[in-house]
Amino acid sequence: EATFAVTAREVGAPSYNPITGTRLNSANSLIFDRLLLQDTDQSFHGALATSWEQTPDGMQWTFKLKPGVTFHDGEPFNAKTIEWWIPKFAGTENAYMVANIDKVEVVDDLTVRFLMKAPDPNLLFNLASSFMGIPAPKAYDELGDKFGVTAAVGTGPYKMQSFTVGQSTVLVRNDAYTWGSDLSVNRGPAKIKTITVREIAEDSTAFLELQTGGVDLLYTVPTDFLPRLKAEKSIKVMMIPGTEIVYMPINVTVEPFTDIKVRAAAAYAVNQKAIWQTLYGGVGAPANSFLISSLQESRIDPKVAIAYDPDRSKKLLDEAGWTVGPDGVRVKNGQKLQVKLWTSNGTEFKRITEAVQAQLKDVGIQADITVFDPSSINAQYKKKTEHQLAVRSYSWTNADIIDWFFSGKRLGYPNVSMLNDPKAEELNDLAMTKARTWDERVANFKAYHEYILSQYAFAPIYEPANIFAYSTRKLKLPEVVRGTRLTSQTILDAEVTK
Amino acid sequence: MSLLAVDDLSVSIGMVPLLDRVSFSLDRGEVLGLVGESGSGKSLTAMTLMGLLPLIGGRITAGRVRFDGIDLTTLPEPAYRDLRGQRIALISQNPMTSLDPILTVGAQIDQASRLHAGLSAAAARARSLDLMHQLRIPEAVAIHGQYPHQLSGGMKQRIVIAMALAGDPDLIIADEPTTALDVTIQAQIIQILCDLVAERGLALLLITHDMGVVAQACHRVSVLYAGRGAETGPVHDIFARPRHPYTKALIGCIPREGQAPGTLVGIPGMVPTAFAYPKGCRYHPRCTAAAPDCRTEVPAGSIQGVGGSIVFCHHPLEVGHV
Amino acid sequence: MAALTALRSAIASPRGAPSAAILALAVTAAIAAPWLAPYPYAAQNLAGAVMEPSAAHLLGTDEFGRDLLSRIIYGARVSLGVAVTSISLSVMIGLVLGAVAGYLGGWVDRVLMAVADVTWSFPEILIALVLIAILGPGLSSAGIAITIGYLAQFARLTRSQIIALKRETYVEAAVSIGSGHMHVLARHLIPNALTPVIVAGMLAVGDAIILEATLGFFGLGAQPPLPSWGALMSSGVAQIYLAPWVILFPGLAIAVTVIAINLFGDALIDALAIRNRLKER
Amino acid sequence: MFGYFIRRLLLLIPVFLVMSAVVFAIVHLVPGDPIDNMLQIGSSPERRAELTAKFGLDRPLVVQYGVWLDRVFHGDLGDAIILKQPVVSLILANLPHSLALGGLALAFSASVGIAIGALATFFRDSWFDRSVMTIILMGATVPNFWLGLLMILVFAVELGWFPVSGARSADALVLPVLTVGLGGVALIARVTRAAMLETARQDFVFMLHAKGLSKRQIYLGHVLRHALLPVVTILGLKIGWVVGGAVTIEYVFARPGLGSLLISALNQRDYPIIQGCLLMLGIAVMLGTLVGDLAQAAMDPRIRDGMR
Amino acid sequence: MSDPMSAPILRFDGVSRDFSAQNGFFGRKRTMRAVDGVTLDIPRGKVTGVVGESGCGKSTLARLALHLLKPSIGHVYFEGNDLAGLKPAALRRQRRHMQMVFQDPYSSINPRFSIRDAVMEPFQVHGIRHTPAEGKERAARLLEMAGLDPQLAEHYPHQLSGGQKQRVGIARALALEPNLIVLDEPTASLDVSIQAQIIALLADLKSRLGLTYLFISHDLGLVRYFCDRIVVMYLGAAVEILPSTDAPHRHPYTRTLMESAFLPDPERRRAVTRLTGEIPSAFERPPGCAFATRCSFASGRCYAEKPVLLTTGRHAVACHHPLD
Ligand SMILES: Nc1ncnc2c1ncn2[C@@H]1O[C@H](COP(=O)(O)OP(=O)(O)OP(=O)(O)O)[C@@H](O)[C@H]1O
Ligand SMILES: Nc1ncnc2c1ncn2[C@@H]1O[C@H](COP(=O)(O)OP(=O)(O)OP(=O)(O)O)[C@@H](O)[C@H]1O
Ligand SMILES: [Mg+2]
Ligand SMILES: [Mg+2]
Repeated sequence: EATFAVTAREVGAPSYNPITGTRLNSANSLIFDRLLLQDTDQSFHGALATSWEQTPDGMQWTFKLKPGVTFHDGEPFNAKTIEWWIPKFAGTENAYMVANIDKVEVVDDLTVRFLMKAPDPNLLFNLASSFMGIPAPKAYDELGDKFGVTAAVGTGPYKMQSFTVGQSTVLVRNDAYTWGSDLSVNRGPAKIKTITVREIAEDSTAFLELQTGGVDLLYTVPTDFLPRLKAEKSIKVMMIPGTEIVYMPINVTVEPFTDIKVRAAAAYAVNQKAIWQTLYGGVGAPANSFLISSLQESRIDPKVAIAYDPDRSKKLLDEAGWTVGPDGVRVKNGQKLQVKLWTSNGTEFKRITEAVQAQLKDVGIQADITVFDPSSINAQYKKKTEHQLAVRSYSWTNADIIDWFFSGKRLGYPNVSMLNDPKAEELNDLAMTKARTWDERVANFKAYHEYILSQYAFAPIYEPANIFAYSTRKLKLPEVVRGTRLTSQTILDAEVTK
Repeated sequence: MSLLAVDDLSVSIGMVPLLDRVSFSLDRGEVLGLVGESGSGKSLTAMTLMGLLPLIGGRITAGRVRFDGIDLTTLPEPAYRDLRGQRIALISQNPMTSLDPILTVGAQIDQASRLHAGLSAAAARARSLDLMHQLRIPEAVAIHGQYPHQLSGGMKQRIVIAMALAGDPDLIIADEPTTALDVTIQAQIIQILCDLVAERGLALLLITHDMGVVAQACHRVSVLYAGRGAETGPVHDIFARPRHPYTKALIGCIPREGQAPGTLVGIPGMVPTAFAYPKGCRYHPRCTAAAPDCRTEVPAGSIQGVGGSIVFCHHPLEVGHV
Repeated sequence: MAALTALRSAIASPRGAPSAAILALAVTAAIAAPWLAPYPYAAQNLAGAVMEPSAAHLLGTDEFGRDLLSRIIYGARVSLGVAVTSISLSVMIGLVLGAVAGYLGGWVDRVLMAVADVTWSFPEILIALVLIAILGPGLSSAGIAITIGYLAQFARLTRSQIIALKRETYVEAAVSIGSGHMHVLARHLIPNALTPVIVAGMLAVGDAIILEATLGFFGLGAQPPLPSWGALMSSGVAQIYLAPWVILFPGLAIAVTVIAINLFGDALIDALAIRNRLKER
Repeated sequence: MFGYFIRRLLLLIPVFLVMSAVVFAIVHLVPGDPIDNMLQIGSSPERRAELTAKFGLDRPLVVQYGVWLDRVFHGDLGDAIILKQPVVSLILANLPHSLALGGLALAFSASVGIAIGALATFFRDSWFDRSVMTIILMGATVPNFWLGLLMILVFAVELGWFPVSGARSADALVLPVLTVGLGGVALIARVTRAAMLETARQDFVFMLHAKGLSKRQIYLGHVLRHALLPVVTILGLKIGWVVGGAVTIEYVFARPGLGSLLISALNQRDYPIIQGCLLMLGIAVMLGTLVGDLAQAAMDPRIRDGMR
Repeated sequence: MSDPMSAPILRFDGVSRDFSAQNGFFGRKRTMRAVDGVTLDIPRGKVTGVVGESGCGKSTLARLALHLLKPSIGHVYFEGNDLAGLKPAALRRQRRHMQMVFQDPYSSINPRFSIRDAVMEPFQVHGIRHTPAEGKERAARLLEMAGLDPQLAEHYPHQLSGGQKQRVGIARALALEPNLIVLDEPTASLDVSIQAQIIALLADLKSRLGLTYLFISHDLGLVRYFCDRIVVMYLGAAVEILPSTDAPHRHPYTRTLMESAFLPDPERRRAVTRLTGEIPSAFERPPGCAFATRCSFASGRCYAEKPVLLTTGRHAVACHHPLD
């Protein structure tokens, strides 16, 4: 009897199929359980796994599974499930997550062993990702393509009753659920009987719904509405550290950004603090590197951090031979310093982009904005030649995202910066494949991260906070939210107050 | 006392005076022709008599209209509405457009008798069929159920006449009832109207611009020129001895049987428009006999000849001038 | 000539006078924007963001601290500019297509009108959305989408005018004295078909302003920092509760202008006495 | 009437063919490969080829059209590429919402519009006429997303009479219907008024006055009936507008419907859905004009006889 | 008829014209014959009148005469040339010699043209250039010829009365000095006093310029006054050709027409010959005589067999039972 709402980017996720899906919304975690969960401090906690261990060479992982777990359709969850599950990723978009697992061995009914192709320090992180929700094998094989659309069967605290894409998902409590993780007080079953998760594309509509009680919980709150919501007595706003970075990739292969000085100038022109303070009212944090601040790899040498420095920016431009023209735009050899600045539609993007545009203008770079819808922008990137600057964002809680966006293997898209130099590739290889331990991996990634920063392949802009809000008239949530996001472990403890 | 007496009627639309002191009278059993060229105010007279001036933003500025002892100039609208269709009926110029195109013609005749005689649906229908028979409409029952566009022009005009007769009126105003029709049909319709006057003792105000129709159908005739009366009198008198130069010229404009080639000349000049009526006698710019007083003085009516014609001219033509 | 008299009497009419004044104001704003606007339209001042209307900023500032009045004045230039240019184009192309279809008749007419009927029967916003998906967002795409969206309307209107005019005696008279097709089309048909099409075009400018605003709402119209009324409203939506003036004033600008266009168009239609000719079918 | 009906029905065939060809063609002009969208995260050329073949995107356009049309006639609009459901079922799931919103908005526009138009004509040139006609004009001259937001602010937030958005209860329909409908009210009222004024000028109406009917009898019994002829046509045409043109309103009110389905499909380049939606809208428009024409024919004998 | 100059200027040779009406795309296609097998010579220098009821095909005949419509069957010869055989350019040149004055003066001048533009248009079309002064002069002379004040040249049609506009139409028709003028009810929409003026003007021009007229009218009185020969049409066909205005009519329809006309003389009132029956539809033309349904002399033969136009002397009549 509660209504939640997801907004903006979460709207329109086409299915609840964690294996093949590339977009999953927040309700996903209520239907499917994962082997592991990650807490706010990035530590791992067992969910469907009770314990795990790794051989010292990193070539074998053994997981003990929770007993007595059943899927919504009554089928048992056991080691066989995992044996069936992992190979299902082959050929899907998410295959890379388990790419290093060579084979799955069933040790006993509740013990399973992964035989690795190569050590993967990131395995636990991957297994805690939302794409690692485990679907019921029988239903999955029966439904085929329709799994996650017409029905979604998992072991989670809620069963999917109905799903209308782009509109709403109705979830009913799984009364058999008793296997909650240690991140929740209540281990199951959940306290709220039915949850309707609505998808509301227009931010202000979503905000007004929360305000008028049409919606009891908003998964993401646009910062615009924060002051207003905070003033509302019956609404509680909660913030957890963000998982997102907004940044400006710079195409290093296109004039004038082939000149590192111009790249640096563009990067130093961005006033992260002003954007953070004015556009976001001081919520979240200004970003000075490519990674979210909760990651160890983000603690880089302050010298390579990129922070607003207009004087340095102007000086660099002067040095590069770009002199200030009559209209304030810089000129070199009769050529104006006029560049393309791409962005996706969506209020937030456009706003940041407009602010960046004005800041670039201040140092003498004229940037012309083009707004694309998300799918055509990728098609444009793939042409590899036209784009110069863009405003983009990603949401990820692992340093391997640097590989995703800067590896020479993925030029155009997702390597929008088109960075492809030997040193970077070398560092990439070290970070991605050569580390055997977590600490080693951290060190390697940090080096890789610092190098990318030093190349000015992008400019960091802003690190949003994860904000959600709920109506205290209707709901009671734990004071402290565990986990990286608002997921099932918190909802298990949530209750309807009246 | 005549059934209809129009005395010095003046009518304006907005600020424009269109009719100026028009007078005529009409008795039961009589056909009065109202002739004049386009724009002379014939239809406006009809509209005034029907009490429909307000529809076009017009009003009576002077004069009196008496119908069967009732002063129509001061009659309130509800009372006028009772009169309309029931005692005074209108047959309009264009049968093609005077019927509601999406109702059967029968229903439209029925509507009139239900409205005025308070008949039931069945009785109204019977009466309509009866009227249609009287007007010699073949296959009346079938035609009763047809729509206007399915009928010929002559047939539609007969339906309009039936509609006019449905209220059993005393006075019928027929505004150019045959202009839109072919000659052979025109003859029939005029014949039907004249027969009605003879059989029922109706009064018929026959508005036309066709002197041939006047000659063949009317007892008396009133000639209008540019919103004013020119001459009124018995039809034989007017044709044989026109006193007004305009009447004479008008008659001269119609080619007669065996008229010698080259003898038809028309009236020089143009019919004046309401916005630029000349001073004095409105005909004087075209008149061959115009004298100085014609340019300044509005001629008053004078009774001329044995038939009692009234002529509005300073210099009426001598009798026997033809 | 007659059109000028009609224009004058439309301006003098009770509905025409105030609406003509408003339109004159909007057009002046569009033309003289650089001189009228108190601030540059793109000058950001993040410190002075989202300020209520005050003496310094008569209509307040937006989320970047830009002066709203200046942006609305420049927005008139963009919104009216796009609407007027694209509708003019649409009128011109529609005129040619409609004239060809109406004059030639036969299968050319059937094919052209079948296509026109199909596009005509889809809401312009959908046509525009589909076209922008093809062309990519931006002011010129929005313009092309508007041009194409309204094309069918003018083609149909022109065609019906031409077909009606073909029956006019003076056209037959022109043929009877030995005129060729081009002469008949250029001297008799098109000039006489023009008035209603232009008036319909003028009314469509109002619709086009709204269409552009709606595209702007979806972020598909003018690209920042260029202000169009639609783009202004689109960014104002987020502020609707905190800073209602950011969306209220551009909305009013649109509403008032479009109402004025409609009222003036009405007055013009009456003055030209072409209400019947504007009806189709 | 029956003959007319059959003829009118046959007329739909070429219209449908042209419409479906246009719909099919438009969709294939859209850049941005749907396959690219499915391959967001690094994948092999083989997989790409496999998907292309699966959706038949590699065959010549004409063949694709033929195959598509044939399937359309069998009630199969294909499976959505991204949403992985039969397009027919997606459309069927959304259609009721579109029909409810469109139908009610149309009914609202028609009833209120005709009533206002008729009253304005009856009291022509009075203050009522002028003020009401100007006020409702605003309904059509304000961008409807703006109107929708204002409606939410006033009636949902301030007054709390209706839910802000969604489609879960009947009362959630009220504000969207009003928003879509208000634009129509202005249109219908203006058409009604213009048509009535024009009818009132016709000879036969003059004859009705001469027959002795009262103004009310004339306006309600005859003039309005005639004025309904163009109104009915417009209403028929508007079915397309309200069913598909409510995109913005569906977006603002977070409602399901063909419009929002189409928008999301456009964003994701989901060809089959785009085609299906446009086709549905085209068919709705065709049926709308058909119904409008039939209603006209029922009301006007001249049309039945092919005289107009 | 032997003198080459007296060869007819215009010849209709078995000319028919069909119109097809279709209701919509899939509607029934119905063909109607508006002009039905007309064979007729228009002698040079004479006025040939055509009378008949509304819709009997008079205007269609006029358009066929000038090749504004193509005959469905048969040929129209102007000065001996088959108009259908001419190339478009040649036909346009030929049009200089044959002109038309239309029924409705109100719509026969382009409202955007000044009167001068209207009367000078024929020159423009035929590429005859004038200096502005010459043009002015020429227009003035044409207007004068049509009995109009040359100062009207600067005016626009809406500033003129119907009679004046009709004179402009005549001036335009005269511009290229044609030999043949087709007059399609040129006075039907004018007042009698103006009608008489126009007829007088036409008569004057004819005698001065030696024109040939094809004069179409529904007004029998006028035709009898103005014309040398009268062609009576009924339902698309010429049913009688009277060689002179006082020739005795022999077709029952012609008689009905004569008797239906109202004489402008109250002393000679007469009863109307009442026609019964309906005019048959041109879509469903009866096999026999088209007038049979309304004719009091009709026999079985009239319904079955179509009478042909038989010429006796210069009088022709198409009737199985001609009157004497
Ligand atoms: N509704 C109107 N508003 C203004 N003037 C009008 C109106 N109706 C008629 N008139 C003017 O009144 C004068 C008389 O018109 P009316 O219709 O009575 O003429 P008529 O004699 O019937 O002419 P016709 O033979 O053409 O029918 C004309 O000058 C006409 O222009
Ligand atoms: N362009 C056309 N298309 C179809 N039918 C036509 C066309 N022109 C004329 N007709 C039909 O041909 C028939 C003869 O028409 P036409 O105009 O020649 O008659 P008319 O004798 O001139 O009549 P009126 O006296 O009314 O002018 C009519 O039934 C008419 O409807
Ligand atoms: Mg009249
Ligand atoms: Mg004719």
